[in-house]
Amino acid sequence: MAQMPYIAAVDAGIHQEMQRDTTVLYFGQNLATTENHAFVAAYGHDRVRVTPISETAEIGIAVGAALAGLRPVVELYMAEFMLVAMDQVVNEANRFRYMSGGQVKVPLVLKAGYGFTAGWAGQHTGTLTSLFMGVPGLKVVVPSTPADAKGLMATAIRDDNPVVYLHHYMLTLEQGEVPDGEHLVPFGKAEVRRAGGDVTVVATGWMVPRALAAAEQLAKEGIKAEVIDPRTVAPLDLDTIMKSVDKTGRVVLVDQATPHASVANIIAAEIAQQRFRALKGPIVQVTAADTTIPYSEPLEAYVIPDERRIATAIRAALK
Amino acid sequence: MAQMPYIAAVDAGIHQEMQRDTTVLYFGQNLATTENHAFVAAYGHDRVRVTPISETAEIGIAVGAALAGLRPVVELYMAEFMLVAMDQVVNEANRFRYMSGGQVKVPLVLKAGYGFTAGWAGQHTGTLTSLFMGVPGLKVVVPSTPADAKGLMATAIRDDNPVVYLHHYMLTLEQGEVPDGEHLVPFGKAEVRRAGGDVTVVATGWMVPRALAAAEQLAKEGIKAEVIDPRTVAPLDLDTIMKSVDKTGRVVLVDQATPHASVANIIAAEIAQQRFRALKGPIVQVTAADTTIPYSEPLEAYVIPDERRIATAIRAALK
Amino acid sequence: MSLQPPDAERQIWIFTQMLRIRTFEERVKRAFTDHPGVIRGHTHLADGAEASIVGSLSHFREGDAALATYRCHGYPMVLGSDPKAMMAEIFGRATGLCKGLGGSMHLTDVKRGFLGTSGIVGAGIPHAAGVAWAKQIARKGNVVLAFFGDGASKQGAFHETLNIASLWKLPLVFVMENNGYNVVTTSAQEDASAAAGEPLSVKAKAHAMPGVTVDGTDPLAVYNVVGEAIERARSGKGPTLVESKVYRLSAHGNIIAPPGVPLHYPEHEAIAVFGKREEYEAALRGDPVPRFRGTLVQNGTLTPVKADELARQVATEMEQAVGFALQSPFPRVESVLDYNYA
Amino acid sequence: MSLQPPDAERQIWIFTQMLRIRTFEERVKRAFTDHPGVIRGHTHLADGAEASIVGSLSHFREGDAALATYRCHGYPMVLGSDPKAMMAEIFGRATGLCKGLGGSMHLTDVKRGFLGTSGIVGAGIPHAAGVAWAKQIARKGNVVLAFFGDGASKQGAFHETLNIASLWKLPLVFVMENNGYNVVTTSAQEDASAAAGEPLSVKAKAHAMPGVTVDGTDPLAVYNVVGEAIERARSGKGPTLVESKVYRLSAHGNIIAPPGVPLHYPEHEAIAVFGKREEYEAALRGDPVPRFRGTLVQNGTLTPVKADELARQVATEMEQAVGFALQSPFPRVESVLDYNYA
Ligand SMILES: Cc1ncc(C[n+]2csc(CCOP(=O)(O)OP(=O)(O)O)c2C)c(N)n1
Ligand SMILES: Cc1ncc(C[n+]2csc(CCOP(=O)(O)OP(=O)(O)O)c2C)c(N)n1
Ligand SMILES: [Mg+2]
Ligand SMILES: [Mg+2]
Repeated sequence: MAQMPYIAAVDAGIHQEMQRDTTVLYFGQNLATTENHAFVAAYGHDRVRVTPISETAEIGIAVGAALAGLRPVVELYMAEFMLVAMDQVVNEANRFRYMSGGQVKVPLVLKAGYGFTAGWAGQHTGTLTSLFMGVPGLKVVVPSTPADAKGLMATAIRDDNPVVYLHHYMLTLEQGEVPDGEHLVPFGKAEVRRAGGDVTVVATGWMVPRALAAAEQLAKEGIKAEVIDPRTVAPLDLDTIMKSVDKTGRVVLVDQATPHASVANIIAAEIAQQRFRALKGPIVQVTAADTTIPYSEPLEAYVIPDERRIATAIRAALK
Repeated sequence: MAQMPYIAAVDAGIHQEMQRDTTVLYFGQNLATTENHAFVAAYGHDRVRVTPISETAEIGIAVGAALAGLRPVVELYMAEFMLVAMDQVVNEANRFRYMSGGQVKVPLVLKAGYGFTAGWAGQHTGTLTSLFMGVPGLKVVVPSTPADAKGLMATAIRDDNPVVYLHHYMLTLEQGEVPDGEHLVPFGKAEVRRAGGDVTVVATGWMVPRALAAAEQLAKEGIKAEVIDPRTVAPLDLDTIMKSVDKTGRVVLVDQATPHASVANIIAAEIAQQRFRALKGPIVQVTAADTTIPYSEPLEAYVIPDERRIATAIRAALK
Repeated sequence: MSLQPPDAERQIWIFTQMLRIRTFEERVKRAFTDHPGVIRGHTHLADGAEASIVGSLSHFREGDAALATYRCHGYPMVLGSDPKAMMAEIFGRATGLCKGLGGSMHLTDVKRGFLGTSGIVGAGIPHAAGVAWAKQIARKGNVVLAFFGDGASKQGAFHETLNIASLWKLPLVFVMENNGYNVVTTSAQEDASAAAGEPLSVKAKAHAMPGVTVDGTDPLAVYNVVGEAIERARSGKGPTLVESKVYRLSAHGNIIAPPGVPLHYPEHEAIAVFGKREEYEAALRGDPVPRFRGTLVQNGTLTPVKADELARQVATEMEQAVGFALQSPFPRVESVLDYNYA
Repeated sequence: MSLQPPDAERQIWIFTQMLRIRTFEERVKRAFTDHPGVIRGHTHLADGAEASIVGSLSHFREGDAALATYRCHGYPMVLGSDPKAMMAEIFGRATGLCKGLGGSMHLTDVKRGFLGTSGIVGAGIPHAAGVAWAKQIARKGNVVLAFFGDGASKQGAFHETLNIASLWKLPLVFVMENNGYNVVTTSAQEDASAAAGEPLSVKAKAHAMPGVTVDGTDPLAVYNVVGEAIERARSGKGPTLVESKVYRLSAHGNIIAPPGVPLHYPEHEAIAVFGKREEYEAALRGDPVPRFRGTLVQNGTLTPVKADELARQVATEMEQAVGFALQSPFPRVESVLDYNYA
């Protein structure tokens, strides 16, 4: 075990796989521009390259390299930058295997940060997870701890399908214990971050620490909240969520996205269809306000779910 | 009132607005290539132009024209073609008003067909509605009848915000009564296509006639299904849906999209949060199978919700 | 530098492949009337581009790869795919090249180096560059051919990819089949270079890449120009943009209509939309298939007798392809979820 | 054809605007240390590009429009926006140009013809073409200036827009501010033309459009070249691509870090990443602001006394802008939902 920041753990996951598998490529903008760049020094320019600002070509090239048997990891920095190349993400990478009747596989990883609500204003701060979720052929990963950041990256690279790997910018420097050596975190296995029998709270990314803080606070009021972090939303571990709902009958879903573009809606819908009988009350959601993210600090803070709003929602869910 | 096919009604809506407002532009690929093209003949090349296959520029140009006070309507043909320009749709057109502190407005219409499950295989058949829904600043329209096709197009053109206008390819030639002369259908007003007190069925686009057929069939079994067509999903008329749920306590949501990328999830989540007490049973969903659309006819038919599956779901919801 | 022209045997092979593509697609087209409803969705024919396709693929080696668009029947045919499996795919059968999941627009035959197509204009171009990256670092002298249309050069993906391919000296040849139309839009109506009377190969200048224009109806001219580009790519000198000028002899595709309306091929847009019948008929007179037959017969490479025999053989082959496809079963509906994930 | 050079008064105006941009941005940069936390997110400075910005906008008329990128402080300043409102926007205050909703990357001042910016590279280029379409059909001889960086020319939107603008002869001038870097990537590392030693203006050749390269550190050279392009556009002859060569004198932007870490400006990438201190210092020696001051003093257009007085006035103006911004209130949180929809 080593202490390291979340962002270093992401790199550690890429290094782990690049060392063991020479077919893994890592490329994107503004990396590998000098010979002493860590990845260039370790793996060379055959496998590590800087690209122009050409996301459509970058991701399209990853699709082609994958078709040819390689395992590309594309550095995209911010999830929004995938929007200029969205067709490659949700209508190419994920389609080729199916349309070819299983002749090809397209193992690639699209690495992008999201949710940078730190003064980046309207175009660089989105929580776009639900855009990629539910797209057949695609997998979507949202690590919330350094350990998962490493383990999910490694699993994403070994996966034979296109994976959108979304790291949360607000967690960039969060420290955590990360297993040394080979570390893999399975897809489709949620983590119960805190056990509790009164209410089921589901959160991803940066909302996990905020939900845990709210649960901590409520514990003082005798409320036992169970906080679940799905870790991957496609595949989504509904079993763990449903088991918790069976136990608590109360649900609060926390999501940094806007109300009608959230993963929370999908989880709520699954619960409302599969566990109606177990529910003792409404499925409560805590999401961002329905707005483009404002630049000004107090407004931005007002828009995003915080410990107080989450705690209030949990109390409401228990009424 | 005149009988006309759905697709002609869409054009009628554009003509209605281009005649009354000279700031309305209509452009896109493969139109206006001859002088006798109906729109060229009527409005000339200042306002009607053919574009290259450049969706990013096409939609970006629409944004700019709108910033400059015009009202562009972009012909995009298929919703998937917006994916190569997704940033312009969900991160430009919809952001400029907010980021400028209200200095500008961006009135434009992105016209695209969807859901063409008629042998178009994996890349041209998607039901992408939920990709555009829930994006602050954007409105999303899904007409299911010729009358609405005309009236919603006219309203979309008059709206001062970017509107994604999604017409359903499978409805292209459906005939219907369309009001002559000026016809406008308000946004955010759902239509109750069939009244009934036993179960609330919500469907959009091509799923509306299929849901109505299922309701018809169930009527013979004495089941009274209320079929609601939201017509616009952003804004979404939750009042009409909730009123119906208060009455029936039973809900079936029909959606041509895949399970975790549907509008149905969003409606289900709203009901589960707002109307838990009114619900008598699980919120049942009927969606497409979780797959890229296959080319082969029997497989394609198997994937898409049909009358039989909808009827079965309604019976289940009443258990 | 100019290549050795192909020897007589190879020229006959080229002609045979052109004939096979043409005959296969005539059967595809006929199926719309002979067997209504058997072909669904949107089907695009390569008639008029056969010389360009075969001339380009004549240089294909083990380990090379080709990628194309929805207009994709010609390439796998030349690379050795079984017409039976191709027709079965277009008919949506379990015996199809892609098990009936892809259809006419998405023929794929990985074993033969045809890695697939995108139905989204321009989207396949970067895919080819990605494959070329793999070939480059494998250092086996393999190349990749990227086939696409003139209209595709107006999609950002085209320029983004040319820049990277040139910068990285990828072993890649961009073959733009310029048939003068993007559906019902002429190049001059959508392309600034064309409007200015310039060839579309000029676009290579924006990316420090050689750009060449060739008569795509002459298989030997294409053989030579694409052959040189391939040599250049194999030897590590980087990519070339080849503009191959062809004329589409059918409409862009069959009519677009929802089920219930029988699908068919309308007249070519030059006539149906622009009323330029002479333009179309001139193209017909220059039809590359009979023209190359004439050349080969004239210079004695092929006797009329042998040519007719070839035609009969090919006709039988394609007749059998149709029969096979019609008799083949549809896939089991239970298989519908297979292949979304590996 | 070559334009009349600007008269003495106009040259002094040009110098004054250059000085105002520089001084304003020095205050923005200082705010990171003087007032930690007051500026959030990502801020990009135009230092080094002032001559290009002012030279280009010198020809701006009533009804003309300009659009730019996240690196947008210079343009509205020249067009008449109040530095107080600009600084207040960058500080996120209710009195800001955009009510604190946009911040440094999205300055917009519609009344002055500055229609806004996109923070997505290349995305603003087609916006400018859309505005140009509106100007074209209004037939008032107005033009649009689209400002963007060298790296943006690798985004498909750039080529898609150049093609349409050329085809439609839009009244548009594309001003590419080539500062040699896309963040930490040099042009030669990402651009095939640059790698081949060609100017980036060569990209215009792909779109039958004139392409010109100009020394963007010389305001009079830019005045002339952009002026001619604007004349061409006003007279209906169509767009021009102007590559204006500048050097960014600060790092790409302040460091990127989550809250808690104090933001600051690192050293320029030439030094911090490539260790090319001499490259950077040569650029500093060519700093356009003192250089143009020198020229004007030397040729007697400006006396040193007047120049110093100007500097003092501008310093005071910007000092007041900072004071105003600091004293301004934040927007009311209740206003957060305003302006999503009109
Ligand atoms: C991004 C995108 N936009 C539009 C379309 C619709 N479309 C399909 S084929 C085609 C014409 C392409 O023309 P060209 O590239 O010249 O190829 P051709 O069909 O002539 O061989 C168009 C516009 C598409 N498939 N993808
Ligand atoms: C589509 C997209 N990809 C990546 C980025 C991240 N990014 C912001 S600025 C920038 C560099 C742009 O370089 P250039 O166009 O030369 O402009 P400069 O900053 O040098 O003025 C990059 C890569 C972005 N904003 N948008
Ligand atoms: Mg064409
Ligand atoms: Mg730059």
